[in-house]
Amino acid sequence: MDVIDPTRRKVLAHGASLSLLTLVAAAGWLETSPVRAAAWNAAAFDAHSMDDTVKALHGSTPVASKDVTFVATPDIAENGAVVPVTVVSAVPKTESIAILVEKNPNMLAAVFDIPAGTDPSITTRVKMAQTSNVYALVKADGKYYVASKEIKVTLGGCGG
Amino acid sequence: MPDPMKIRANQLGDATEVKVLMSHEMETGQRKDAQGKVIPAWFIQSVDVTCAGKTVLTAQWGTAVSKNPFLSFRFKGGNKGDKVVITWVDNRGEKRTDEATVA
Amino acid sequence: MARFSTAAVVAALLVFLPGAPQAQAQASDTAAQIQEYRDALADGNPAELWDARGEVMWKEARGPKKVSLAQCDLGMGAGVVKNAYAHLPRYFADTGRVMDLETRLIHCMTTLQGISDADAHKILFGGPGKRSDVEALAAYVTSQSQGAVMDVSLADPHVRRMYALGEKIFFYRGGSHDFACATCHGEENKRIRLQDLPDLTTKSGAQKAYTTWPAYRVSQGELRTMQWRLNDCFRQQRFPDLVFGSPASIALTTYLAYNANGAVYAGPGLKR
Amino acid sequence: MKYVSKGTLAFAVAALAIAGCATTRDDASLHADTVAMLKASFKPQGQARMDRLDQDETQRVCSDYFGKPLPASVTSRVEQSNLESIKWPADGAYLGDWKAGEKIAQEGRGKQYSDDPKGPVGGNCYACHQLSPKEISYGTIGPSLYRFGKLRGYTDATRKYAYGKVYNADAYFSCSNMPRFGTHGILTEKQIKDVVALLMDPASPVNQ
Repeated sequence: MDVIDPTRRKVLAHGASLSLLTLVAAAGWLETSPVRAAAWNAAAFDAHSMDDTVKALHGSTPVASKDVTFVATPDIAENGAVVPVTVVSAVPKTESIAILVEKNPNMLAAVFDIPAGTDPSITTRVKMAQTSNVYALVKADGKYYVASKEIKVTLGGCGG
Repeated sequence: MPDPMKIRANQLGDATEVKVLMSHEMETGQRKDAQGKVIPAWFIQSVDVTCAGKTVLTAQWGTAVSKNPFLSFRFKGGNKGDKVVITWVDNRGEKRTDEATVA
Repeated sequence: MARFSTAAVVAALLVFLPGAPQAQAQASDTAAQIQEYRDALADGNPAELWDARGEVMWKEARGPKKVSLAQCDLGMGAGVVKNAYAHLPRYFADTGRVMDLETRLIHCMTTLQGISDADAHKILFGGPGKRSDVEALAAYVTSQSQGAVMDVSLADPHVRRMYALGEKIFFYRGGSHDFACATCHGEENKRIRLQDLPDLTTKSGAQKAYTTWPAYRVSQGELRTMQWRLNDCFRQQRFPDLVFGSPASIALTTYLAYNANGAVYAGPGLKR
Repeated sequence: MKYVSKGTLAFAVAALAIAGCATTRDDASLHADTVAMLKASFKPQGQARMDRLDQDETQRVCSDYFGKPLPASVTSRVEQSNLESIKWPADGAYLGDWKAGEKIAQEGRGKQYSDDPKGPVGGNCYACHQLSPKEISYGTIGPSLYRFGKLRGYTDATRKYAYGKVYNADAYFSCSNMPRFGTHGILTEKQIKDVVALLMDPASPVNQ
């Protein structure tokens, strides 16, 4: 993915894949998934706002928390195609950690369910279409907590 | 057949650290090819990690996880010699399972 | 922020948010932040996926002749992969040519495995849905030189001549933009946009650059070899298309590899 | 690959003939062999045809002296011939629209074989220069141009200099790293005026 291509940016803004995902979901392949985890939450991944995402996750409005932090997550991404993110939750009884990118066509990037015994700390890499706030949404003991960090996506390369 | 994952599982004190690289396009469904046709979304949707048969992490992913995904986390209760088994399933229903021994 | 409907949450977040973004980040801050980004990616280089695939391909019986590359001579004897990359390019008497890793790999695929020249050249640079065998094999072979000291010899007159030609090409200005390799890679501490440019005319610059290729290119999601690096530099130089394995590509690689002598090979690397 | 091996064979022969001779970058036979090697090593692609490898006098001289001090006679010859190639605007006006200039400064596409020949062509100024302080992703191959007009004064002479410099940098500084945007037809007269406005308009973000 070449995030600096302006034509692509336009495409991203339209969020054209929604209908496709919906169609695929309707085709019923979700049920055939052999993974034990809950079926893929199409509504949450299609959501365009934090409110809609939380609603689709059957959650409540999150409160800002200093116990949710970004570690080893840079302020600037040299390339938006790969942005390293580490989220650490110090909220007791953390059950899940989600990563959302505000200005992506669909906000939700990933949700991790944290069973007892697993550290509430996740490192992964996400795509960012442009400079944006990144949110870490934590579910702990049934409640939702959120933290945010702005990550700048820079233009690079010599050929445009 | 998708390519194998590259899994590392190391015992660090009482915690087991898992690092995994997966080979996947993670196509967003928002890009167009040279002819202007939308390239359909193709991405890993679920990831499931067990150690010695016990689930230590599950995840649901969207198209915004980077191509050739990387994931790292730690859990307690693992021991050297345990098998860490990771399975991913993508939106085409393709899946891949690989394992590594905790070292 | 406007996406939160609950005013209280917005207020709470505003209090919590670490200050408004600086309109004008200091240049040194920017460099430090970019370094932070690169450090965060250093752990878990997807190049390992190519390395793993390449190792299987090296050992697997393939091609019309159904043989592995176990007899492929990368210059250190049949089948010797360990540290081979640290001594390439070199002169090969069996072909009468100076060859780099990629051209030698294709030579082995065609001569040992019976793969046609056309097939071996079909996918030189991988992309979505098309994987390059050469890139995977190069990832494997180069990973087997990790820790080796770069030691390219100019003792052979063919290699020496290639070095001289490579140097000349490095400084050759042309095209619609008057660019030579040296335009961007002939001075220390320069950058394009935010990307640091190695000064390839100095020992330290050449060492740092050469020992980190092949590399996983984050911007492409692909592993790329030196042949690709040169090809894409010339594209951006506004030159025509550098032919894979062409004499100029070998000459330039010889120039860069020799200049990197003495450095510890550390690839495959990870780049923007 | 027949194409490659044919070329390489010729070079193997050349190498044998010259083996042992000291070679410098100025060596005449080395130059001839370099040109031949380049022609055997590239293929035309998209808008980048093989004539891109043909050097004009300035490119030839500047390649030979890359990284070395230029003799005064060469400097004046290069600068004189390049100054003569500048086509000044017929209307005598140098200032266009700085907003369009900013777009041109950001645009990196143009003239690459991978670029659409009908697509946008930019100056890609930010690749090498700091301009507007709002853009933090700028290169350092060229000097910072932040406050270009403010520092030099908004005079007609400076506007003319800026136009000429973008049109043909070698006219003012022989063997500059900067592309000769006007002489090579990379940017149009209007585009160059827009870039001059980015540098010289008091309202441009560059001068804030």
